[in-house]
Amino acid sequence: MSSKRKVLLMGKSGSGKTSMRSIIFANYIARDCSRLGPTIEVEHAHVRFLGNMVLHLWDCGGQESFMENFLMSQKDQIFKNVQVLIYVFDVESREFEKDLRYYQSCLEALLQNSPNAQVFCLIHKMDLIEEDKRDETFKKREADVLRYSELAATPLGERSNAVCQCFKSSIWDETLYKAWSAIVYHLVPNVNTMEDKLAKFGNVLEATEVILFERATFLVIAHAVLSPHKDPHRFEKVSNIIKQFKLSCLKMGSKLDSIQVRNSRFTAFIDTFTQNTYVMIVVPDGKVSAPMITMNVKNARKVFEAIETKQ
Amino acid sequence: MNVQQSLEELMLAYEGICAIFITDHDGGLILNVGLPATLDNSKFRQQLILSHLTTIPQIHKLKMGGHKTTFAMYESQQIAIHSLCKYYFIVHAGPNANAGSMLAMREKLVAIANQMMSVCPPIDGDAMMPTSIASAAAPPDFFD
Amino acid sequence: MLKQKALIDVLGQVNTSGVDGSWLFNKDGLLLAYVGSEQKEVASNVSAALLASVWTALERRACDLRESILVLEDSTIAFTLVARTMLLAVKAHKNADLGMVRAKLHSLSTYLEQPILSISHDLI
Amino acid sequence: MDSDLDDDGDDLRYGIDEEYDYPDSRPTVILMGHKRSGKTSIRKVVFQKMSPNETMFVESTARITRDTICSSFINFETIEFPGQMCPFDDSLDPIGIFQKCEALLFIIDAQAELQEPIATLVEYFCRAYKINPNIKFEVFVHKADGLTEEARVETKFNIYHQVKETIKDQIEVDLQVTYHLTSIYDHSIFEAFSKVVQNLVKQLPTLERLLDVFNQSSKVTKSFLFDILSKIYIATDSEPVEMNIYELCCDMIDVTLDLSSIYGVGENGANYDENSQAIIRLKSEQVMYLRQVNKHLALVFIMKEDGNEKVGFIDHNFGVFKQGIEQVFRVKNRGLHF
Repeated sequence: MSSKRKVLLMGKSGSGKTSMRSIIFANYIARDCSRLGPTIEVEHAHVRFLGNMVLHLWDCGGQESFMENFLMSQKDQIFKNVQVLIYVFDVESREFEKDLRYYQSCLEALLQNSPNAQVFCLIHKMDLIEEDKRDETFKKREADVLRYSELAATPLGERSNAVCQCFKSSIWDETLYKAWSAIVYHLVPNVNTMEDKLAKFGNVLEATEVILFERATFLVIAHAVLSPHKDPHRFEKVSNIIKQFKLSCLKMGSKLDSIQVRNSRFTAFIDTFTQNTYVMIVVPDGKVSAPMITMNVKNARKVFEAIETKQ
Repeated sequence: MNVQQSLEELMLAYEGICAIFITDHDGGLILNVGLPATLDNSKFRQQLILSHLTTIPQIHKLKMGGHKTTFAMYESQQIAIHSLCKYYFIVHAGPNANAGSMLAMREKLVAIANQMMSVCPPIDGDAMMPTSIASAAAPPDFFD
Repeated sequence: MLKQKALIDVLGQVNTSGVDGSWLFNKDGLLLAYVGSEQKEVASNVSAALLASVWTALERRACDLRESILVLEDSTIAFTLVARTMLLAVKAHKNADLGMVRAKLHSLSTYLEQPILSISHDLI
Repeated sequence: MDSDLDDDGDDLRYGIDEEYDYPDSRPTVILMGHKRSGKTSIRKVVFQKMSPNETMFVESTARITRDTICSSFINFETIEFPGQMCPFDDSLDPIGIFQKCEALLFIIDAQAELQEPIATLVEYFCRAYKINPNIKFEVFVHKADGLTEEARVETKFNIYHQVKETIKDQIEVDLQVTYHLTSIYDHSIFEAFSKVVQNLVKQLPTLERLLDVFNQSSKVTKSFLFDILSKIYIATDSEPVEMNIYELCCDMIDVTLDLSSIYGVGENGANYDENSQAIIRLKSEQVMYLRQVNKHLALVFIMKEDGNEKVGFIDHNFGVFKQGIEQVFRVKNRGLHF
């Protein structure tokens, strides 16, 4: 039985909802997104994720006319039994105030109809901001969003602030993967069992970290860190690196099977793992034997196939 | 010293040895003694020599010195191939023969090999297999 | 699962009195582990591939090859099958006592038989 | 191959000589073109690893910019003239510059008006030819990504035709000019620069021969000798270059270097060292290998995977290839002038 997760993707028209969805789920590359027209009404996309989970993506058109009737006539149809709301803000939008008000009404509608839905806000198109001003701008926007979501949530009393997390994102770098990985992380069933199994597996291999990626999107769904690493953004960077390479393989008419990169200080193995995942193993030794690692990966595959199917 | 005869004496001196044959470095048979249970057909012998010849270049690439002896123990028989001067002495024995003595036999074969060198040196040029097949992508020779 | 460090410790134990290197590799020459003196000219994964091709050449004659010994000018190599699919080889000085070298080879291969067998269906 | 030379340890001088050795003999590639034709963006994308969409923020060049590229195998100097400045006026010592010039690149914005740039191009090529006839003349028909397929070919042909005629009228010489359709949004700019640089590498025939010998020894279908910084290939085997294979090899370098800079950075901040290597298996029975050749170069090659190819033998054959490369450049460095 495949479990269905309803995911609402909302935000002002032109804020980049459809582009990001196409990149994450439909193997688009950033450059092709300029050709995507505005979304009419609601575009539904059923995305198979982790094999038997289906994300039912509601990409809601952002033009005012559509927003109006989402909040009026189609209110319960849109906001009923929603698991996740992803609200996208265009950082460069001229009428940020208005966007926030729309966001507030959507949030109110959501909390009435799906009280325990999880809410993520993306401050998108950050690449249009000068590098050195990006953090400052993001902090300012994030504060506004949190303020408005409090306005929406407090009257209903249960959740002082509905927003789980705010992210800055751009389709031109790895921040998109960070945002979507965090979103998806909440949807993955039994992720904790997976993570401590990964830790045990990492121990046998004497690895510094073991990361599990969803096969199609290459979003990080579970990871075990056995020794600290200074770059907190490395997971989404790896997602972005491998996803780009996967796409160039597709362009070449072939599919990626495994990658092995090493120098004197480390060896990284990226291998197809279970039916729906890739695994990455990082060992802090440039001379580690590849056949040994591949053999242990094959051995572990059975264990993780079992976890994945046990819904 | 009659080579044929001393080979036979040597063969009988060790338990389990059923045949010894001598070839040049290209596998051409020079002489053999004993009634090999399985060696009567030349196909087996040819295959054995061929396999051995293919191992020589690989062995030289190991860079652990020239080939002296290859010993192979199968379920039903044992083979020792000694390189001496320009010859390969192939000792074929049953499973009951003592591996150690088959290897130690090399010292005893030296005299025979020297005798043969004086009597009928092999005609296949210097008969030395190229130490190793020009290893792939060796820098083209016009480098100093 | 086979822990690389555990395998390396085990292989390392034979490297005493005359024996100075041991490999574990499959018949295609894919090296699982090498412990011993670093050969300057020929890397251990290259020597593993060479030894594998010598074994497969000798095996072609009759595939019930059990063990083989290469006596070379500078050193001697003894190698044998482990769990039908892997090859174990040990290298010794040219004047090391051959009986002792073979004894070490046999004890190491019997020791490794079980662990390798248990994961052999995953072997590459 | 005993090195009787007094090598200075690991810092073997590879490629064309370092600055301090032959200060003035550094080969020069000159970039020219009208304002906003994309000269600076090209230089930054190819040599400074800038990603194409960041070039939006690149301001136009105000004054002559000399850029010494020495961190990559291609130790050469690019001189970029701002669009509106004439490189031949005497204050700029044109004789000195063009005497040393190996390759002259004229960048034309394929999407903009063509007549004026073509006129400038012809004038500059003729004057440069008079100063130094063995300059290699290259034209980049740039920003080609904005045009449709036929528009690209048509533009290139028009430019080719007009330039050929007008040069012939001016200096009665049938000047040899090579044309490239380029864009910084795909690999065409790297491919074009590779061709330009290959003309600068005098040891090209030897390198090609080494690559062919290596390919045969290990059943390799295609191999490139890459400068890893710029992803320009300084040599390839004698098989024709398929663009998608070349692109995949460039992407492989990116993956290798990006992962290495996350997990394998040494104290000196280097992510590429003598043990750098990568193996990528594709489901279509193909295996890609990347192996370090020296601190600037990497060999990237593709082979068909027939069962478990002998990794050991590939290592062995690669070791022999690497010695061959060191000899090629050592012979070069021993005082032979570039």
